[in-house]
Amino acid sequence: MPPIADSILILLLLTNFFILGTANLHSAIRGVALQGLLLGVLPFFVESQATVRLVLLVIATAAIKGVVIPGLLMKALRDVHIRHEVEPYLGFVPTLFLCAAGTALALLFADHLPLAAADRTGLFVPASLATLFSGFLGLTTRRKAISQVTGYLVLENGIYVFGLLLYQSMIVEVGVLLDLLVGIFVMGIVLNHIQREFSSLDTERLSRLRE
Amino acid sequence: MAVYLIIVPLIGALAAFLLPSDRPRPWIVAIVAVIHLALAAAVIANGDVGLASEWLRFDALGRLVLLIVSTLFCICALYCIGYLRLRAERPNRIFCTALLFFLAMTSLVALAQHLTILWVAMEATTLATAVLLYFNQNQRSLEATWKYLMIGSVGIALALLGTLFLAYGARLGIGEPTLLFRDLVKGAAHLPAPWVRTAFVFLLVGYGTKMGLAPLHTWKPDAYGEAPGVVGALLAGGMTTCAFLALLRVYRIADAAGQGGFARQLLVVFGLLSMATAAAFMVGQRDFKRLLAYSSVEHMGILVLGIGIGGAGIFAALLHTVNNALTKGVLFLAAGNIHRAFKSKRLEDVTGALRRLPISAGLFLAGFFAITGSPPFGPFVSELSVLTAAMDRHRYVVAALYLILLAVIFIGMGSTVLAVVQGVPPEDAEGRSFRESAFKTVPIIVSLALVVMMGVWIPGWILTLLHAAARLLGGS
Amino acid sequence: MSAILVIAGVSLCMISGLPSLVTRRASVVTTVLIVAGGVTGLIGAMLGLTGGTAGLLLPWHIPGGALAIRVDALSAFFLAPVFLLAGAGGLYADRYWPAARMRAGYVRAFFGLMAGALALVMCAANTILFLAAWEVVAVSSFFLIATEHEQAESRSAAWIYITASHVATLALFAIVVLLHGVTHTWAFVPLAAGTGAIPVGQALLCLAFIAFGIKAGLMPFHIWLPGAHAAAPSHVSAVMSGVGIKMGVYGLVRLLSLFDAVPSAFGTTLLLAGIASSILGVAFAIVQHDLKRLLAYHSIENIGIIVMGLGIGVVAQTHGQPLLAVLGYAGALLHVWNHGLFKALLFLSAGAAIHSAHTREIDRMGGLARRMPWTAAAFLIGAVAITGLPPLNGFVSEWLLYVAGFTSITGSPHGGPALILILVVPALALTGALALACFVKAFGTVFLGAPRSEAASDASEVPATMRAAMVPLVLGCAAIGLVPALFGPILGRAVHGAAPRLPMPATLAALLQPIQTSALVIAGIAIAAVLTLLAVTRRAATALTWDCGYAEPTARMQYTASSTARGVVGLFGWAMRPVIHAPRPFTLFPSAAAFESHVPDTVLDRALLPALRGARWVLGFARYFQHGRMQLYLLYLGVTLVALLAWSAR
Amino acid sequence: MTAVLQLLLVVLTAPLLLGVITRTKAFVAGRNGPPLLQAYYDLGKLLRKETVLSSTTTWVFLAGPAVAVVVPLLASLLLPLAGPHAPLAFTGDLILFVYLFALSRFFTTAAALDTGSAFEGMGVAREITFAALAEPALFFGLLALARISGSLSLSQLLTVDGTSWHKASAALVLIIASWFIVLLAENSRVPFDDPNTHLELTMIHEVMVLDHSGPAFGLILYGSALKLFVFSALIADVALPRTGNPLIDAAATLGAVLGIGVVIGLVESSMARLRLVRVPQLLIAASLVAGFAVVLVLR
Repeated sequence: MPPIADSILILLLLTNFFILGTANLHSAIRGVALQGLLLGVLPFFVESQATVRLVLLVIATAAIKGVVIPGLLMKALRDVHIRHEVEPYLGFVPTLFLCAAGTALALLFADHLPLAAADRTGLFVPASLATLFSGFLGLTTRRKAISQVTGYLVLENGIYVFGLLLYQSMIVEVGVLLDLLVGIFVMGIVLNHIQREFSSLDTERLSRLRE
Repeated sequence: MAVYLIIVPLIGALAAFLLPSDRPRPWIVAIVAVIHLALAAAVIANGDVGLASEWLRFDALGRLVLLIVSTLFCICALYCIGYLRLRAERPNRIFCTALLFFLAMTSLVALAQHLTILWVAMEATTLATAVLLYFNQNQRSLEATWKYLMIGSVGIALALLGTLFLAYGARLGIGEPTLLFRDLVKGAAHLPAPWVRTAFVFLLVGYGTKMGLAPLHTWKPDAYGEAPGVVGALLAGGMTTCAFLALLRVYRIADAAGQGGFARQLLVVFGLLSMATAAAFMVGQRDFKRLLAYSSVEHMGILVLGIGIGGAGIFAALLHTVNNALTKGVLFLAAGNIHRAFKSKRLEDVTGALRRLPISAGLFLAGFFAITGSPPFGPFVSELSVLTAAMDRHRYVVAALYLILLAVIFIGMGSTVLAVVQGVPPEDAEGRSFRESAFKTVPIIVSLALVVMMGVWIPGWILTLLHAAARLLGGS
Repeated sequence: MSAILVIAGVSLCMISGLPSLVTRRASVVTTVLIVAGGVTGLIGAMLGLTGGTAGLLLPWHIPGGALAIRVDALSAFFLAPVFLLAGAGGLYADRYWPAARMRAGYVRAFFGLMAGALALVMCAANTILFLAAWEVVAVSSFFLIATEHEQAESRSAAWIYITASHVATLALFAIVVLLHGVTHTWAFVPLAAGTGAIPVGQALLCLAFIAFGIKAGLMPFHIWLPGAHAAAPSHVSAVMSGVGIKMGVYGLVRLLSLFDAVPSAFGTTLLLAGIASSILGVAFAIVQHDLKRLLAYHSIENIGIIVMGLGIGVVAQTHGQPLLAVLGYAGALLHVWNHGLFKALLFLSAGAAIHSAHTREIDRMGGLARRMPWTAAAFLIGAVAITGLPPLNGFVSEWLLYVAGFTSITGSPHGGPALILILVVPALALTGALALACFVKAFGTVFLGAPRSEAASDASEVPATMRAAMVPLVLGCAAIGLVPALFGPILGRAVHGAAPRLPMPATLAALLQPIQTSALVIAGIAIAAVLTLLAVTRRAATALTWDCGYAEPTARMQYTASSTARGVVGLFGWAMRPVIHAPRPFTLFPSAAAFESHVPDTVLDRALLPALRGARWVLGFARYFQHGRMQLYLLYLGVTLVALLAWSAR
Repeated sequence: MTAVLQLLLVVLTAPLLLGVITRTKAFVAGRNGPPLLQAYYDLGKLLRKETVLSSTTTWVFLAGPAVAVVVPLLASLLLPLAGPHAPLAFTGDLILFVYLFALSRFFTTAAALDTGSAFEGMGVAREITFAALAEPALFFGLLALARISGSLSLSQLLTVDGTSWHKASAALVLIIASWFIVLLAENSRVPFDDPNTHLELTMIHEVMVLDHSGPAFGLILYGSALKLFVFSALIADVALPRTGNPLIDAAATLGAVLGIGVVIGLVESSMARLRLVRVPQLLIAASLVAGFAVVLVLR
């Protein structure tokens, strides 16, 4: 496990903080795009010999996670004329604290999971769990539908990180990509409808069904 | 031959999508459903194991789920003919296509022996149902769809991570990261415990969200409340059953890996918690479709409780899966009729349904008595069996809680259901247009008849199928 | 043979309603079917009582289930009244609820179903079959109570009924499963010696007290009973009250018969509960304005008497006084028959009165004896019987219990534990006196005096079939009352079935012989005297009632039922809290005003319903957890995940 | 033989008791009241009078008087008035004894309600309420006696011999006291009711028979006389020792009964009617006294 991978993972964690910390939807989406690119290049440093599959995977991941989906979100943001503040339920500082705590917990929890010799030095498991957690934070503390989508993306990235540990079994990234594609694709459609019906993406409007 | 179970619906979906006019589409759905049921019957009859491949083949569990889903879908499809005729003002292209796609994917779930395929199929059902939920295309249904989609996707993502954990555990224990059900079970002994436990937690939360176990059920009342009755039936009887199947597969692996005790603990907790939550929300529930949603939560709870009790509980849970699906069919379809006739699903507007639509309301009432475990209906047998299993395993506290919760749920559900069906209907001309045509009632009656059959005379082959499935899960 | 006849009767009853469901014209078919079913079953039961035990086993394809029928003395004893009342009720319904009336088919169908299932409960040898039949009875009775669900009153009655009954059913679930746990079979088999002493046995007994107590309408589980019996059609009330609540008694007796020794404490509990419900039941009955509610409360009283008898049996058996135990069981079981007969008779005749007077309000009837003499006579016989007066059947069973009470004081040693049984004597005395008060009031206000409403003065005698349905019941009351010794052997067998470990009681017939003699003497002389006096005064002149100088008495001046009951209400103020709406005249010439008073059921209206409302209010807080925001829902997901991960890492 | 003797005793001498009571009251009041046999004259006169029936009434109205006469006669057969054994004696006859009077109460009250008169309804209400309170007292007494004699038949129960007087004299005295109160209540004497008042509103028994006339009314008078006699005889039986010789015993019974009549007369002339609200208290007191007797014998 080359150290570069680890440093990329560190960067990944930092982007988590950035995405949760920024007050602006644009920069949040940019953060997601950055994460996508990081994940895109990550396989190079996991696998030593470059195969066609590797290249394809890198290109696909980088393109989808780093370009296509953020682009879609940007477009959605442009179409809907809403203020670009994130408007969280929970303030930024507490969110960041929670994120830090989550990361720490992830490190702790990862310790009791046995690893293969090859991966033992890596940060993969904790990074994956931490990213998952910050994805959850994004989903639960943000008001706008779009920022929830970004939260979901972060969560997916976390899963993807772990997926790389199972590079051998093709099935993994297929799963991830499929999930992302359909998930975000459908969400895009629904966002579109929401925009049409409610002329807003504020989920406050989306809490009429209740006891 | 088994592969046609997937291909036929897909072709049907394509046809439905390409067909220009709305009228004949419901018929396509119905025809495909009937063919599918026939195929399923054939598969189950001659014990066809499916493809040669290790990835797609039928075991007893798969056959059981296939049977449930195919039957329920056939009933719903026939009902759809009447329903979509009633809702002729809406375009039904997407709806019908999604229905058939849903059928294909559920069959795939039943067939899958590889955890990733299983997962992909579940994901696909999520999407199909999301489309179905949005049939009414109003703000409320949109909100419901949005919530369903978000929560469902998060859940399914967690399930994926859990699957990956299992694969990694396999890589450590067995040497290669297989996700083949058979290999995992065979090599389960070597799987490292922490990975199995963590994976089980993720998969439980993931598929539990799809099942709608409390506190992961939050999408259910909204979705069931806003969806057409027929979609509710398919969700409550079909999709949840598939999710339960996925959970069972995972449980089997955990059990084989020596984590059975841990898994059963979690399942018992989830089961009782779901029943308790359902009870709390049923008491004083003013919306009879949301009521059914909570009833579904309750019965998912009973299912996992049965598994969590283990032993004879597994058989009981599987039996209850069948009964629950069929009874939910009755309840949701009848509720759909009442909803359509009164143009409302709140108690404020809906009373005296027995007077306005005797058949549907009567069926609704019968469904209520069935689902709360009165003979001569199927759930009576299965709910009693769950209790028996609990007592045999000396889980007296669990048994006591189970009984008390059943009592509370009966009270809560009954007060709402009776308020709907009894009394004098409000005097308004609106909704009088609704007619209880054959298509809108006969399928429900058939479904009820099946429920009665399950309570009075369970056919031998179903019993053998159930026993085989239970044995597969290490039950008796 | 008997089993086959019984099962034939059951099936006939169950299917009897189907023709009426199909077409209105098939009402006669239904009647014929159910009467046939009743007769067949009755013959079967009688064979079972005189002959030996018979069984029947058919397969039933559900786990643990089997269609196992077993007609032993005990079952047969309980079956006989079921079939008798089923037939009588079916005949009565033919004109009481004619095809023209609303939901006729519905009523006939569920009535048949209920009666058949009821019989099935009494002869099921497989616990799951027992449970299933039990629940079928419960649900079909619910539909019958809710027949007129357009009225809020019967809606709530049906609702309370089905709720209570479902609680009972769940307790029964537990009983059945526990039984399976200790016997490892789904059949009723005797429990291992000493089961009564171990926790499982005690749990069984507690659950039995709840489940069967609720079904039997024992205080304080009686809450469902008055409303239900008032709301249901009269022939249904007759069956529900005459034999329906006996389901609970049967279950209790059957379960007790499986134990080798029941803890004495349980017997004492039964005794005290029985005393409470007999006294309070009749006390509440006295203050009712609704004829059917009144009768319903009397069911509570009589169940109390029966349970008292069972209590005597259990206590005496545990303290080794077989004679006393036999007396207790015999009294209880005979009272099961008697109550079935006279309560059904009362409900049918009351139904006839209600049918012609178009009201259930006692204070709006009156003077019906002149207009419907046969019904009046039937009701009078029922009233004398239920009051436990010689020479009718009620006296015989109560006499047995009295004798038991007295035997306990003469027979038991100094400070013997069985001395608690002497409580039976004052309890029965008070109950009997109050019951007399109640039925004098009821009979007097409904049938005697002057009509209190237009409808009552226009009332006319009911059709012949309805009267015919009462005949067998009258005959039954008279037979058991006048020649009780005849029934001694049957009773003995039943007692043996109920308490197999007691010596087969042979003395009952001998014991009852003198009662028989004196009953015949009393009946003969009294009837002779009345007839002579009637003959003497045949030509008597008639005039207005002498009202102490007031020459123009009107019907409104008569003493009302509630004022007749006032004295007793005063005595029971500690248990009953009457609600009185009295006008307060404040002007010199007060305008027209109305006085109204009623007594709510203390347990239901003052304790249970408020408690339920409170529980509902508390549960209301759960709503905040489902308050619409998806972020919160996702939070639940995350929290669950983290919590479970923490658990898994342990 | 004894049966006939006993029956004659009851049938013939019952009205005499009424005479004794009125004479006693007259004596105490210093008047020389009606002749001793006045009751017989009244009966004779009433039997000759014609009957007038209320137009609302049915056969129940006449069943009342008939039963009211038959019942005390039958009940008297259960008591050992002449000789050690009653004509009709069996285990548990004591219950029959009490319930016979319940039977008569049922029909007399029903007959009263048959007229539809407010006053008679009032009387019924009182009668049934007070009877409900008197019954337990009677049964407590019987319980105590059963414990003492160890038997369930009035014949042994009531023939209390010296030894048991020696054993349980206190209990027996209590029983007699409580039963005397019951007797006054059951036969509607002072202090519960005043048989010769004329304020309908205050009466219990008399107000129930306002509408009866002629032979029926005669039967009612005779019936109440019989009832009074039987109750007195019951108490007398407890008090008296038995010789076994029918004639002597019969004479003794008659003497004791007439003695009780004198006591009743004294009570009636020494105290006034209680207010109705006080009546239940007195009856409950009677029950408590008898209950205490039970406690004594169980001790």
